[in-house]
Amino acid sequence: MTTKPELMKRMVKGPDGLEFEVDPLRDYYCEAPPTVMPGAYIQIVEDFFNWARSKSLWILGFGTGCGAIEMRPLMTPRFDAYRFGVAWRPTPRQANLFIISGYLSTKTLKRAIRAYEQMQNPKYVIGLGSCTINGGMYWDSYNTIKKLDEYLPVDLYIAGCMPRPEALLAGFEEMKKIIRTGKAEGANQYAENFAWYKANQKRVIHDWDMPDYNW
Amino acid sequence: MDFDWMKIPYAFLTVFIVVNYGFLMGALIQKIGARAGRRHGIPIWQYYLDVIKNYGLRTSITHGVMFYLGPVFRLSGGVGLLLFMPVIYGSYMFSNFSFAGDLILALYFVFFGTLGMALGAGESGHPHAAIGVTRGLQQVSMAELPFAMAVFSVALQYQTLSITEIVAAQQGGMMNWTLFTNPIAVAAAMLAFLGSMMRPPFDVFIAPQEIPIGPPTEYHSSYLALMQTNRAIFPVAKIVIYMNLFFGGAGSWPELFVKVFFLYLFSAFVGVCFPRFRVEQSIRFFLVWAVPLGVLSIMVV
Amino acid sequence: MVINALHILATGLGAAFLTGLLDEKRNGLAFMITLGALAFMSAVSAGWLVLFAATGAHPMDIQTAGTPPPFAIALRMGLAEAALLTLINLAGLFAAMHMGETLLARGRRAMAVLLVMVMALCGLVLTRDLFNLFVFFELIVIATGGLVLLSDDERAVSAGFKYLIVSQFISVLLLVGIVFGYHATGTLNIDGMAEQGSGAFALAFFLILIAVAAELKPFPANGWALDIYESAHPGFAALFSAAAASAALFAFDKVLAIGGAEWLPVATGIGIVSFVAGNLLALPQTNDRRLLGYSSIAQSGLILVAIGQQDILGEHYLFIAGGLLLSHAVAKAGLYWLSGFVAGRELTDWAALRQRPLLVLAFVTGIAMLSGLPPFPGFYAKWELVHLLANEGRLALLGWILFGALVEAGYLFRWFGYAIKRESAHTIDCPPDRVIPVIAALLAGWALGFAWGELSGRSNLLLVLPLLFALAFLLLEWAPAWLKNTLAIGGLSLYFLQTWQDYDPLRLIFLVIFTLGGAIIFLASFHAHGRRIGFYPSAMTMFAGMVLLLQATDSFGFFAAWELLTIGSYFLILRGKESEPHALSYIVFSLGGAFLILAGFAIAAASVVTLAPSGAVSPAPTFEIASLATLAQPVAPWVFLLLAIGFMTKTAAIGLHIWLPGAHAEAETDVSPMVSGVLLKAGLYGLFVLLMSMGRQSLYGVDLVNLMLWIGAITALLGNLMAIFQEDAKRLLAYSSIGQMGYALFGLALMNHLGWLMALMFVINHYVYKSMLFLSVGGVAKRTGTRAMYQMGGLITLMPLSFIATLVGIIAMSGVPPLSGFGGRWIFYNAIMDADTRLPMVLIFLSGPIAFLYLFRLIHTIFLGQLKDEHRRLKEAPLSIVLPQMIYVAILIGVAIFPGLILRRVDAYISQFLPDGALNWEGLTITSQYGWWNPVAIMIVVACIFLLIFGWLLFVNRKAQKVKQFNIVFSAERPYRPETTHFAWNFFAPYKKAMGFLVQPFVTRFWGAITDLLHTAGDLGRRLYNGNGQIYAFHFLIFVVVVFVSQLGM
Amino acid sequence: MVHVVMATGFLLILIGFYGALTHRNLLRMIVAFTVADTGVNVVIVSVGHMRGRSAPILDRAVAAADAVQRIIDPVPQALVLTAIVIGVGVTALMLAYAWRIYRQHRTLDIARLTALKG
Repeated sequence: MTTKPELMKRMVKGPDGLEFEVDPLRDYYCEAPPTVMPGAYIQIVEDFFNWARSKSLWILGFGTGCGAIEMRPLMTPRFDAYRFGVAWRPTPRQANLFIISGYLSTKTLKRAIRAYEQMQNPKYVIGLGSCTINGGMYWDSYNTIKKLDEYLPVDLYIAGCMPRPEALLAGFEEMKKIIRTGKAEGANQYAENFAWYKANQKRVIHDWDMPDYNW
Repeated sequence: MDFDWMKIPYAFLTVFIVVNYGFLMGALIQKIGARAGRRHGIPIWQYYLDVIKNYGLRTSITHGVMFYLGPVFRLSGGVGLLLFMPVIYGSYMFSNFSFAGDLILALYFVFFGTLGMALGAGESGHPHAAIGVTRGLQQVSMAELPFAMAVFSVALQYQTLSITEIVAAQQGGMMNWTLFTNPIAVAAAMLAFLGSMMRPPFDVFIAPQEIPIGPPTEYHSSYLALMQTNRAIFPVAKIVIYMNLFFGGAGSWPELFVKVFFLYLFSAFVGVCFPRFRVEQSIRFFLVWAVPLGVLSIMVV
Repeated sequence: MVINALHILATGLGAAFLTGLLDEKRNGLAFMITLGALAFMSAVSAGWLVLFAATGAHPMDIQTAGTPPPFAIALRMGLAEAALLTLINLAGLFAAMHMGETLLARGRRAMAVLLVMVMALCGLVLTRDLFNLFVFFELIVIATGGLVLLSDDERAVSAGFKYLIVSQFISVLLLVGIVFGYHATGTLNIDGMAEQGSGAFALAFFLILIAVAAELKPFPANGWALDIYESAHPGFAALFSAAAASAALFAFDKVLAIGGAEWLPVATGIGIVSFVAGNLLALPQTNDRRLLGYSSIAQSGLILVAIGQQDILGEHYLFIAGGLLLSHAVAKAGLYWLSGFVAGRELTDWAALRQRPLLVLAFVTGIAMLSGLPPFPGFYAKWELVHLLANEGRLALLGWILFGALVEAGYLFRWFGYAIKRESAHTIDCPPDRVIPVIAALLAGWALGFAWGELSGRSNLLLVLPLLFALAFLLLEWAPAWLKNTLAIGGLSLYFLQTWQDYDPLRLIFLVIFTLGGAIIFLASFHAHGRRIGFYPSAMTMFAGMVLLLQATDSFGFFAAWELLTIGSYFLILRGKESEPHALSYIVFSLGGAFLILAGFAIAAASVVTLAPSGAVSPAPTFEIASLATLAQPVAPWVFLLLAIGFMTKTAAIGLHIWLPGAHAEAETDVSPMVSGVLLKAGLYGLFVLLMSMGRQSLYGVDLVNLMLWIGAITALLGNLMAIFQEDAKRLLAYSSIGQMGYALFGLALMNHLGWLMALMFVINHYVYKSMLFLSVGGVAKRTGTRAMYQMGGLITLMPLSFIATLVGIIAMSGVPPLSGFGGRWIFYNAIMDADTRLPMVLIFLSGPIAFLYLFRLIHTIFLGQLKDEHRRLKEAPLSIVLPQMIYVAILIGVAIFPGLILRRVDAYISQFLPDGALNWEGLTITSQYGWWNPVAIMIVVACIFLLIFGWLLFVNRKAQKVKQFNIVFSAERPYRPETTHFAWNFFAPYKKAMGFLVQPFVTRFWGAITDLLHTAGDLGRRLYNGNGQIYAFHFLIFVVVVFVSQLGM
Repeated sequence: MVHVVMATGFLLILIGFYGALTHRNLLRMIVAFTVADTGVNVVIVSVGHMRGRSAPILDRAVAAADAVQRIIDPVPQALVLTAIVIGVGVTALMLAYAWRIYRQHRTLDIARLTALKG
């Protein structure tokens, strides 16, 4: 499947002289597929959690396209997104909102998928700018994806080219509403339709060199 | 002093008060820092929300047993540190488990959480976690030195290792505080304090982006929630040591709140004013500025 | 019953003639006659020896021609003569056996020459007539000239000629001296001349003396002898070194008697110069036989010193000189015979000996005898000699002797290291006629050791039970390792059970570590298969030394035990794969330290004697250790200094530490904990004893204890600092040991109650966690086949038990509550509250967190991080290695909870010496003057909090998905390979930038420079010997002139 | 007279030594040593000489009874005899060596026999 030498199966000789096979994809990576994670058993608890989730949006600090430039002003005194419980985290493990900021080249898509999968459920995706909706001005590019929704479950699009920071702030408020109503279940949607997503992803990413799900 | 069962609810009460205080004060300090950047900053209750959210995350991964236990060590370290100290001077209720040991116990228990956390981060297998840990350890090894000397100086000054007795000796007016009776030791200790507060200029071990926040890179969900809880308790507990040793201790919760707040603010002030040191730079900083002060403090006491 | 000594000479001469009469072809018969004659001569001498030894009879004069001197030649037979004759004849017999092949090939003439040689040597010893002495010398010259030619080495011919040239000069001087001596005294009888004194014919006597001295091959008039040693047949070289040198020494002693006391300094001077120079020149040698030659010269020099010091040796003279002489003769003969087995002439070629363990034993016996190690005669002799010298205040001479002995031990053990560790392509065949002489030397060596032990009037080391037990393993070498291991464990445990009541609490702690502690480590030795030859005798010798150290009440017992444990541990360390250079530096440093201790004891003994209330007249070269306390100024501080440095060599204090990292790191898996966890404590014990008995001392206003405090602190800091930069796990632990010993030294030097308690706590804790960590790391290294930490990683799931041991170990070691290391730290803080000096604490404060750095590195880079491909199928370390670790974990936790079980009694014991500041052990809380500590409460509180939080996490996080090693966030990329993802190498790079200036290898460079200097000196010295026989003759003449001038000067 | 002889003896010794130390040819060295040996023998004889006495041979010329007064000290004479014998032995041995060396190395130059050194 892969042609990357470091991921190919190989025979290794242990210090005691024992020879055995190492299959990096099997040995280095967890192979379990994602599962649908139901919310808390008691609805009121889940609502409480959703409320807290909506008030604490941690964005993955990963600028995937040109729209990333619009996120920086949000940290400045003029926009100060922190007021709204929005913060940036440097690691996907701790983030729960992934903003795909503009066009996504297929090369970046692979990284975006990896980062998305490494986030914890529930996790949200916002598509920023027209390019994430239909490819925008790159609608016929050989190198970018057109409809983000086919590859990752998008909760919200913020249209524009580029949308201004104010639009982003409005988008966050919109996102909060969605979360509070309990409709932001992109992660479960992704797990449910895992095969479909993967098929779409693999269609555009030709050098697929990772496990199907990056835990 | 000895154990009795009532200590257990009292201990829970102490932890409860400190956690809440820690969350609120942490956010307040954050807001003050934001004001320095002309922002409003986070809401005052933001930390509660973050913690609840993190507990509320539905999935989590584990890299292994030590990874799993790392945050447990971390929080146990913070809680233990708090409970091994007489938090409120003269109060039986909030002396907690200080019968188990004196100042030395507190000083060494600081490392309990650090060690566990370092091991947990190590098992994640993430190189950046290890890099962060080594940076932290290297910096702390030198930052601890002036503090240790200051502690020694204070212990010599009061001829005791009992925190209660040290606080008792500082009663009767501000001028009796170690801050004024042994200013050199306090100066050394406060420089060390900066080094242990994970704030600029001594925060290269959690440098975001370069080594995505260092040791906790892999931590998330409830692990992170535990660590956030510890972030509320541990600095307060540590500042309580400083407060008891150098600033006359606290006879009541409000006094404690105020003193801890201002001590915390000190590190925040320095933090917003200065850029970041590299590890060897901070080692040299402590070696050149803080250590001589510490040496001086044990020589003149 | 005993046969007239004259028959010895007659037999030799007669047999020589008889072989001459035989038919040319009947070599076999001639050889039988030779052997028979030599055996008969040996038997006669041995008979005399037994007679004298058993009855203590007076020497007996034998008159030839029925007339007393001066009209006829007189012979004398006494104890010394009998012993020497036995030695010479046996050496001759075995030399004949050894050279059997050559002799049979060369025919009866060669045998006749050999017989004449032995006969002449006997004559040299027996005769009391000066001219007769000359005749025998000349006979020896001629016989030597003949026997040299037996060699297969073509160069022997030129060597022989050089010898003849010099011997011509010697004989001219000797003859002229003799005839003028006769002219002045009217007699040729040595005793007759001695009665008249040499005053009347000083110049003539000088000529005689110098001629005889030249036969001893003194430096530098000895180039010819070295050539002979190098090129002659080893069988003959053995005879030349063992018998000829001994006889010449005896002759020198006889002649010296004529001159009387005023000539003694000449002997001493020649002797010490030869001893030191011979050893220095041997240092750069690579040819085995030449090296032995230099060593022979040095040894003769040492015996010459003893002869020259006979004015102060008194009744011990024979014991000392004889001990040195017999040790040298037997050892040298044995070694030369051994060299006959070795095909190559390089020192490294001796590696071939490894094929025959028995020969290795003979080799090591020889080396130990030459180095004066217990239980051989040289050890006893050196002890007495050094003490008598110290008693007379001849300290410079004492210093030179010890220096020379150290150099000698250096090159001998380097050689032994080659033999044990290098590879050799040659094979060894063992024809019985060549093995028998070696075995004879081996047995003679041990027998002499026994005899000297008996004669010493002190405890005979070969009768001491622990050592016997250790040596018994030599006889068990055929047995499988598991059996010996069981015996070893049983022995140690039994010893503990039998003796533990006899000790005070302090010693009891050391006893527990030395015996039971050793037994636990031995559990790990069950992993070894096969017979493990050499391991058990060495290990048990070390343990024997350690328990004897605890038993010892007098200085001799203490020192003997010290040497035993040093030797035993040296052999143990040498067993490691790459440990050859490290074992060498270990033994050199250890022996250096031991010599300092010896000197300290000797100097102390001299003063203790004068202070003795009983008014003891004769110097008693041993004293109760406790009476060190009675020493007064100005001796006391010097003794303190010598002993302290000696002990600190063992604890690897900074400056004396460079042997430790290699020695501990390269040792085998189960040896590392033995030498680190157990052996280092012997040094601490020494320091304990020293400080308990001597207390504070100051020298030129410097408080020595204070100095120790600084050394301890610096050691702690630098040891830890060096540890953090190690890539090799065992080296890291070794450096950590240096640091830990620094802590303990620091605690001792605090000289207060809690300081000592802390040191003791360190003794216990360091034993436990360092043994545990060494075993754990050793187990890992065994499985992974490497010690480089960056090549490991992620082993936690594969070797969980080792991980747990390491985890517990590092928690304990870093002093984090609730484990036992915290107790040490707590006591430390309380101890420094009482200390007078504050500055060194700064260093200790710093070294604590630094310890944290290397400990984290140890556990992280080995067990955490990324697992490597080739390690994916590793198994947990063998049960035998894991089991002791688990025992240690239990002990650590036990000690952590109930430190009082052990410390309480010691606390009370220390109060005898330092009453202030004892701890209060009421209830569960341990209280000091300043603070308190309740280990049980700490443990319970920590456990409760931990479990509570853990339970909570388990509840909220019960569904955690277990992932694998590459499931990490990697900036949206993925890791390339484990090797590139495991952060391990150069772990603390910034620290090196900031603090690296402190860990420059200054000390290594210093000692390296010293070694280079010695080598260069040796190398320059050996250029004197340019191979030209005429130059050698010049050397001789210059030697004569220099001695003459310096004699005039005196 | 005695002193002259003794001086001659010592001179011979010195000549012998000088010769042995300066000549590099083995045979010349051996000859030098025989000269030195002779010198020693002369010295010994001169030491034993007593003015006006005869050789220590008890025959008709000297009766055993008054020998003590009439003969010189016999011991040096005996020594000389022995010394001569030994000298001859050693010289013979040296010559044998010289021959062997020549056979092996084709040289008689002592300075070239330096295979063994240091």
